[in-house]
Amino acid sequence: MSDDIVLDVHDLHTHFFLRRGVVKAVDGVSFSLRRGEVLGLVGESGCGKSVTALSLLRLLPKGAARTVQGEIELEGEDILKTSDREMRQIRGRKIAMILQDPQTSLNPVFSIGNQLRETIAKHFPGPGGTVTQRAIEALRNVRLAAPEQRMDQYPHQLSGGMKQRVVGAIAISCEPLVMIADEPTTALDVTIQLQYLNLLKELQEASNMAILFITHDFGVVAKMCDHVAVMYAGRIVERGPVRQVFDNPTHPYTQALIASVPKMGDQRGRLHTIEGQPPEFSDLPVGCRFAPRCAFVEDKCLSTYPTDFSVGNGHTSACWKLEKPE
Amino acid sequence: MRNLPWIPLTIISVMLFMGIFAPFLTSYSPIDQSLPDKLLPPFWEEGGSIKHLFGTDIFGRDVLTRLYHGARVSLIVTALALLVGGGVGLVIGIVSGYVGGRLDSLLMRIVDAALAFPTILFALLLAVTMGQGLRTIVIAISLLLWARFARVVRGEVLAVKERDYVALAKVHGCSPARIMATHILPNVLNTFMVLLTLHVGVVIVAEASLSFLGAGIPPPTPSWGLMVAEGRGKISSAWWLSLIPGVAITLVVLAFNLFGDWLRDRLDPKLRQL
Amino acid sequence: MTEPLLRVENLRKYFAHTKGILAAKNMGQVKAVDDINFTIATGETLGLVGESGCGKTTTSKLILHLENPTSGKVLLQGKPIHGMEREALRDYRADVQAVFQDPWSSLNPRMTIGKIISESLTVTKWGKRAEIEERVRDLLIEVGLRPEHAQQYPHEFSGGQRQRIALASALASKPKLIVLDEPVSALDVSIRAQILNLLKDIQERENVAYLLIAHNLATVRHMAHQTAVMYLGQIVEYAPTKSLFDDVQHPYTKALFSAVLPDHPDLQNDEIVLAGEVPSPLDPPSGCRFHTRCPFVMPECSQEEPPLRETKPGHLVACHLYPTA
Amino acid sequence: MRRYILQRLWQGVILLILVTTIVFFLGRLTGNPADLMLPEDATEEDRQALIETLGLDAPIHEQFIIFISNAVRGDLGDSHRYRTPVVEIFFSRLPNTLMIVPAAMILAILMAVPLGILSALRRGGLIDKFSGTIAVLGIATPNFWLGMVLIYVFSVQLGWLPSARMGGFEHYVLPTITLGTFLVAGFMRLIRSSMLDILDSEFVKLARIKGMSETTVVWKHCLRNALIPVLTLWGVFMGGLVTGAIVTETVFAWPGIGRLTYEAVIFRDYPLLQAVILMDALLILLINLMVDILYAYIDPRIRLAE
Amino acid sequence: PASAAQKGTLVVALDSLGGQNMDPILEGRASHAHFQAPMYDSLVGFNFEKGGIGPGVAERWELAKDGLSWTFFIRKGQKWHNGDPLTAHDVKFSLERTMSKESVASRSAALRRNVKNIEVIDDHTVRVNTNGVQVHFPASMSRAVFQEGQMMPKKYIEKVGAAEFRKNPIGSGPWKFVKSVPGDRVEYEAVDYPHWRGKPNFKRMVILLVPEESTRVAMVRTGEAAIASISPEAIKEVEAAKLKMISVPATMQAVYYLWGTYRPDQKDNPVADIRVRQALSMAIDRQQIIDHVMNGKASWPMPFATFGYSVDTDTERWREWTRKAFRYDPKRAKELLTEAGYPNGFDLKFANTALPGTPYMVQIGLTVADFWSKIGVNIKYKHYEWGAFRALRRGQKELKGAASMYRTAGRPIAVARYTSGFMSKSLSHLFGNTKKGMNLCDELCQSFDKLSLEVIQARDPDVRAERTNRMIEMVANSWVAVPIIEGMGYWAINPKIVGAFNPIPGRHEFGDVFERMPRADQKAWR
Ligand SMILES: Nc1ncnc2c1ncn2[C@@H]1O[C@H](COP(=O)(O)OP(=O)(O)OP(=O)(O)O)[C@@H](O)[C@H]1O
Ligand SMILES: Nc1ncnc2c1ncn2[C@@H]1O[C@H](COP(=O)(O)OP(=O)(O)OP(=O)(O)O)[C@@H](O)[C@H]1O
Ligand SMILES: [Mg+2]
Ligand SMILES: [Mg+2]
Repeated sequence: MSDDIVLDVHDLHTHFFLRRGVVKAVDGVSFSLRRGEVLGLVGESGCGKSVTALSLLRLLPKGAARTVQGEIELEGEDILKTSDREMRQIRGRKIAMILQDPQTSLNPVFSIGNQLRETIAKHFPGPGGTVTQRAIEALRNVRLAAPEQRMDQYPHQLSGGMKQRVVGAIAISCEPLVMIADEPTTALDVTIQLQYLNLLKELQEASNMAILFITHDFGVVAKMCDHVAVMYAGRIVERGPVRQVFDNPTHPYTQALIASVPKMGDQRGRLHTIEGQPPEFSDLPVGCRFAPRCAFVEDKCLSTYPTDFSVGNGHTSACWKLEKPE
Repeated sequence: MRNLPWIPLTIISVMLFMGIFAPFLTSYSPIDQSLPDKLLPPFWEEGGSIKHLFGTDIFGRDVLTRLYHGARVSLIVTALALLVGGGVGLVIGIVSGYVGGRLDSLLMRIVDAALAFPTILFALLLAVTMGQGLRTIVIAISLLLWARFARVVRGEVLAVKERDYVALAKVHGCSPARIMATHILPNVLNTFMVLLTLHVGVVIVAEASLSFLGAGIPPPTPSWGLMVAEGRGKISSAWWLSLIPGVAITLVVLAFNLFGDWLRDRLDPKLRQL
Repeated sequence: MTEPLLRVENLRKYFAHTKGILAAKNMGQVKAVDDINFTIATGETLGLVGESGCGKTTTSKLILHLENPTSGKVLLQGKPIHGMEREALRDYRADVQAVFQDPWSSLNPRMTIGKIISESLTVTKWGKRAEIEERVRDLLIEVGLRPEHAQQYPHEFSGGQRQRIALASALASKPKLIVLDEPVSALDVSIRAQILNLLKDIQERENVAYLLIAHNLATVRHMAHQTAVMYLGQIVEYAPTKSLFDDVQHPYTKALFSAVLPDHPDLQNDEIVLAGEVPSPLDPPSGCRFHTRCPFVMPECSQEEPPLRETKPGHLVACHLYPTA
Repeated sequence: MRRYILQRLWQGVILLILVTTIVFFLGRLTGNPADLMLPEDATEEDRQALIETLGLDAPIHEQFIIFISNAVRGDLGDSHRYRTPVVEIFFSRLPNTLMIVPAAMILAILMAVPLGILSALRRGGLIDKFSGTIAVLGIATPNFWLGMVLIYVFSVQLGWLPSARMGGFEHYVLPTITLGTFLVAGFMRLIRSSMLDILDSEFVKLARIKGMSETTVVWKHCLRNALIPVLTLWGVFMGGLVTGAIVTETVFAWPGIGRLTYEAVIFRDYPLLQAVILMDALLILLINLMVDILYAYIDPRIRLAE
Repeated sequence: PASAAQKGTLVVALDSLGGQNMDPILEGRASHAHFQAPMYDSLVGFNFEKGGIGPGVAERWELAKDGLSWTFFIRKGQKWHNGDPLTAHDVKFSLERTMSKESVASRSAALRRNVKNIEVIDDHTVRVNTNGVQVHFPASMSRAVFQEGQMMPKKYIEKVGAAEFRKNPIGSGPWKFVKSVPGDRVEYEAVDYPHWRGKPNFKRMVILLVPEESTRVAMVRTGEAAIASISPEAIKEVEAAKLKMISVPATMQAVYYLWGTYRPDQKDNPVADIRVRQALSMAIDRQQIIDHVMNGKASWPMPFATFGYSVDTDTERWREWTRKAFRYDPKRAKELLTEAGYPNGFDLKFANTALPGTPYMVQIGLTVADFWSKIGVNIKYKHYEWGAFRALRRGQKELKGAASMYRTAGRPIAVARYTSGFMSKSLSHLFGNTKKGMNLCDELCQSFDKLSLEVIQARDPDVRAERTNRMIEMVANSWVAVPIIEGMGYWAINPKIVGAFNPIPGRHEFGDVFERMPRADQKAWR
């Protein structure tokens, strides 16, 4: 089973070194991704999801951020140790990424064909015709009508959903092992989102690629993911198979989060809420980061960060509550 | 405090100090001549003396004294031109951007014309029509500035106007005038301030260019631009006449630019494109 | 029938789509809102849902008197609001307030919270300074903030807090109706719940009506008494919320509902994946506007525009599939 | 696209009319050219005679109508001073200016683009500081003074380059540098800042994610986008360029249109002034139009708009 | 000998080329003496040694017994650049062309007034009948005075027309026109035959317009130009650069005027008091201006508009007089002010201007202003652009009771300056005017009018001299137009290109000496 692991992230720490202090945006994140697995990464805004993703690609803002600790093993090789050159070969080819906003992630001054071809030409160099064929194929894969004509169009001539599919086509065109999707549908309409998610799922199943799916929408997780990791203030607090986490959330944060989502079924009760604010990254509590907002807080929570406790079946949770009395 | 840009602030304060206290800093007059003392070099050069630290000009006037007083004139020109040009630009930019429609189109066409048109020619025409003097220069340079300000401010207003708080202000019942005054104006002031600081250099150099073309501050009143223009023919024999005010200009422009950059970073990093 | 609080009658808003600066050439019209009707009763919430760009915000702007309608009327307690005198408009401003989507742009960063909240009171000369300050205090407490916050500036607050401030400023003039244009879409899941709860509390306390515009059907389900579904500038289905959610009728509404992702992996929707893109409002399809994407399309759909018809008591649908009740 | 150009042209015509009218009337406020042409001891009689010869005795609005109706027919009159058709004079001078202005622009672009880009890439680094200093010097140094220092150093002291006038290649060096400096400064600042924005943009991130090399990212994805604001602010540069041309041409005794314009003002040569300003405006218009076309070429959002 | 052959190009850099018009009747400014003089001869020429007039196209001239006509005897063997001979017909043609309505030459109107008609007696004799006695008529035919004597080719112009002549002008001077690029340069080629003015030593000549002084100096330093006009300010640079400096003596006089002192509304203006006016003169340390502003290259002035070479004036007397009258005596000046009732000074408007090419006038003005403030006068200094100043002078509204600076070019006949400055009908009418019915011409003004007419018409040289000196005295004692210094024309010369030569005293421009300039290899500077 473990042979199947394509991406193994271990104890990743990525910090921002800012004038006002060190922002520990990712502070000890570990997870692994198997071939064909879709892992959802959920959490509140600003908890470090995107920074985790960018750390995997080594595309953190230069100067400000650095991965200070940890290993990222892609097919068993630590990509934090590879050269920039090799890293460029990995990007796009082995790890691809879809960004959140289709409006801004395509370069407005080049045709989409141009942008698609350059990726393919980079990773599968070949005669122009072949590259173009492949590009058209990629557009066709994402169900874009009349792909030949689309090649010469510019981003502003496409709708949001079409653009997002182009971005998807770019990501998939090089048949990557791992795809990171950073909230790829937040900017889309629900109906278009559904189209897109179905498409992604289909493509994923067909190519058996692994996806790290970043979102804060539990619906999306439920639809897309096999496993889910819940992140809070730079750390993963709970992780496990989707069903298990949904049915039986063990971390108080996860519980609260799931409870606070309005449901389609019930009507007009009061919603569950989490009081308070997430902590400031530059001023993190020593103990459990959720402790100040937690309904079940104990003394221990305030002094020591909990270790991961297994709840079985690969389901773990970082909460002292789960510590078995010795 | 720690993050204040000390170097630019120091230079700017020195200039302000020189300008404000010019008469008390020196026992010489900036315009009274002393022909026998003409063209003394600065004190560190052979023939120079500490009586005239930066030497004397062709009329035997103390260069340092003129530098002090020139700071004052340059300050006044800069302040007035920025006030008038900037003020007009600010108002037009706000009104044009907020009101929009045909008025906006019209105003922006005029701005385009003013931007593309060599204002220096109007400055010359003005100097020729109204005579040289502070007033002419201020008007001329304001003509140069207003359009730039108007354009940038308008761009900013277009963005600010789309913010929800402007719509909400209408919902709250504010009149357009009130919205412009309390919601738009304060929110474009950052941009405006940054523009102001960055244009100090433009004004000082424009004033110098006008002096060169014979339409600047009329002598004997010293201004830094005029001092450079007057000394330009003596680069080889009396370099201090143009170099010293030239360096002063550069320092001040540098200081204002650094300060402006700092202000921009502080106030609105999105303003980089100025 | 008693007059509802707000009535919208045959409201239309067409935006001239122009190109050019001096010699503007009309390139057609965006029919952002095209003949819509609905009412809102005192103390009740109308939910307005629909795809992006279908005209929800435009409708809200028309109601807020931020845009003038191309035709049709908006009536508050029976009085048409467009073409009012200044005086009347001022009263109207006090009666109808709004909270918008983006908490980051809805507060003027250069004004203190106190100023922001009291603005509508100040411009209408609602009372003496001390009275206004007193009211601001009360409002801050009402939305769950502290009176000291009045002295602070918006940048010191989080998104959720800002939305509370926005709500306080909307409440200041004791409005009868608050337009909520996606008030929680920009907020985190956990904060969202707080605001929704607060909105409900306030409605109960103040008997204020809401026009709640949202993408999120669950939110509408949670909040609204009535729900209207919009597609390309028109209302395609309009019903009491419960009736709508229990018995979705219009194909577009169905598609919309099916696109809502269930919260649990075991739950499955009968997904109706719509084909194609949203048509351009510049050039809407003839007949039923949804016919280009409709899975149940019939020949007459492209010919004839279906009227809104009551299929059940209070449940209106515009679709040829439902000829009569 | 065609619409866009037509629209630009139409705006240009309005601008021309505006400018011409202003210049016509403002020009007449500046005093009578007869006063300048007559010798010191001329009598009032001489003066009247000359005014008649110059056609300046008619009421000003009549003069304006005559001017406009002639101008429409392409006749802009004879220079008071040179007694030759102003159009002829203008076109005899134009090529001279057209030799340094583009040279200055090319110099500016050649220097500003790499420096601006490099300093954005290595923000806060050595190149950034260096080019920042150059930019401030470029902004803070009056053109004329720079020109004179250059002459003093490179022709008088070092004897490497001629000090003035037109001639072979070596004659272009100093004027081009003088004129180009402020452009370099302006462009550089602008490119740097727009590069900084673009480097932060999502599409650059995406390009990197795709595994594109830094070279492709910078020179393909960034550069074109970075040029857009430069072109948007072109108008600001044009105004400065004409000022620069007047000063530079004066310093280097360069018989171009900048200097011609200046003289037309100083000598109250109305026909020349009117013509030159009209032509200057036309020229600026054409250049701006070219820039607009270039802009459209670079930015498909404009090119492909109806 | 080989050394006498014409070679090389003489490049001259000037600050101004005026209208750069090659047609003599279309140029009204002094700069014609730079660029027309090389190719056109004048009916009357120069006295190269002393300054003033001398033989030109006409070898000699004489006044008729009745004083009503002048006969000119034309030098034989002169020819136009196209080979046609220059005859009396050309002289008549030229004068008539200059008098035509089309002409804007500076004194064309005066010529029209003064000349009745012109007769060709034979090919080499021409007679000009004048309206009344015009004793100074021949002088006005010399470039030493005005430009109206320039000779134009009758046959050529009649054949090709004026337009073509303007494009391709020919003259009879030692330089042939090659090309004129407006605003840039005029090019010439030397004639290859002996010319009475001299045969040029250079093959070609280019006169350049280089507006910026330091650029001109730089060009001479690098050898890009052989000669450049400069202002006294640049003298130090030129000397430091080991260039040759030529100063042409007595080319101009810097003067200040006090305007409208006769007007009733200026009665209470301090400058209406002659003591105040004298005090103003005494406050000026002329020697300092000469030494420091003019860098020693200027001299003590003679009375208003007179020079060492002026005709009909008692040079010795006036030299002596000015030594004393123009002395620097601030103490006495203060006393005079006190006597006049202004012990604490007064406000005085001072309008300064600089003709193109005379930037040092600004400096002189500033220095004068400074001296005046030193005796307590509160100077309101204002600088005017030249064109604006001239307009100002016409209306005189802003100038009443104010001082202004002025520069008069050196000319041998002083009377013209006096009449244009003081006659009641003149533009400046410093003593009063009779225009528009306002009779503001008091005794002084009337006696001046009378005297100046006598000067113009007196045929007896002694009478003329006596009247002239009385006129000078009248103006000098009024302290209304007061000389400050006598200035020079300044030129920087690259001694590696041009050899030693002498300029014409009083004639700043070199148009009449280019042909006399040797190459450096022909005659070295000492
Ligand atoms: N360029 C940066 N400079 C400074 N701090 C940053 C930067 N980018 C991110 N951070 C900080 O790192 C933290 C994590 O940010 P990240 O973008 O990973 O959040 P996220 O979980 O992706 O949120 P969202 O759901 O809003 O996308 C944030 O608190 C933010 O303040
Ligand atoms: N001022 C305007 N000028 C022209 N067209 C407009 C204007 N405002 C809105 N529109 C157009 O009207 C249509 C409806 O826009 P509206 O903002 O009402 O949609 P919405 O339903 O609120 O969308 P979203 O869910 O994205 O907020 C859109 O096609 C939009 O482009
Ligand atoms: Mg993110
Ligand atoms: Mg909306």
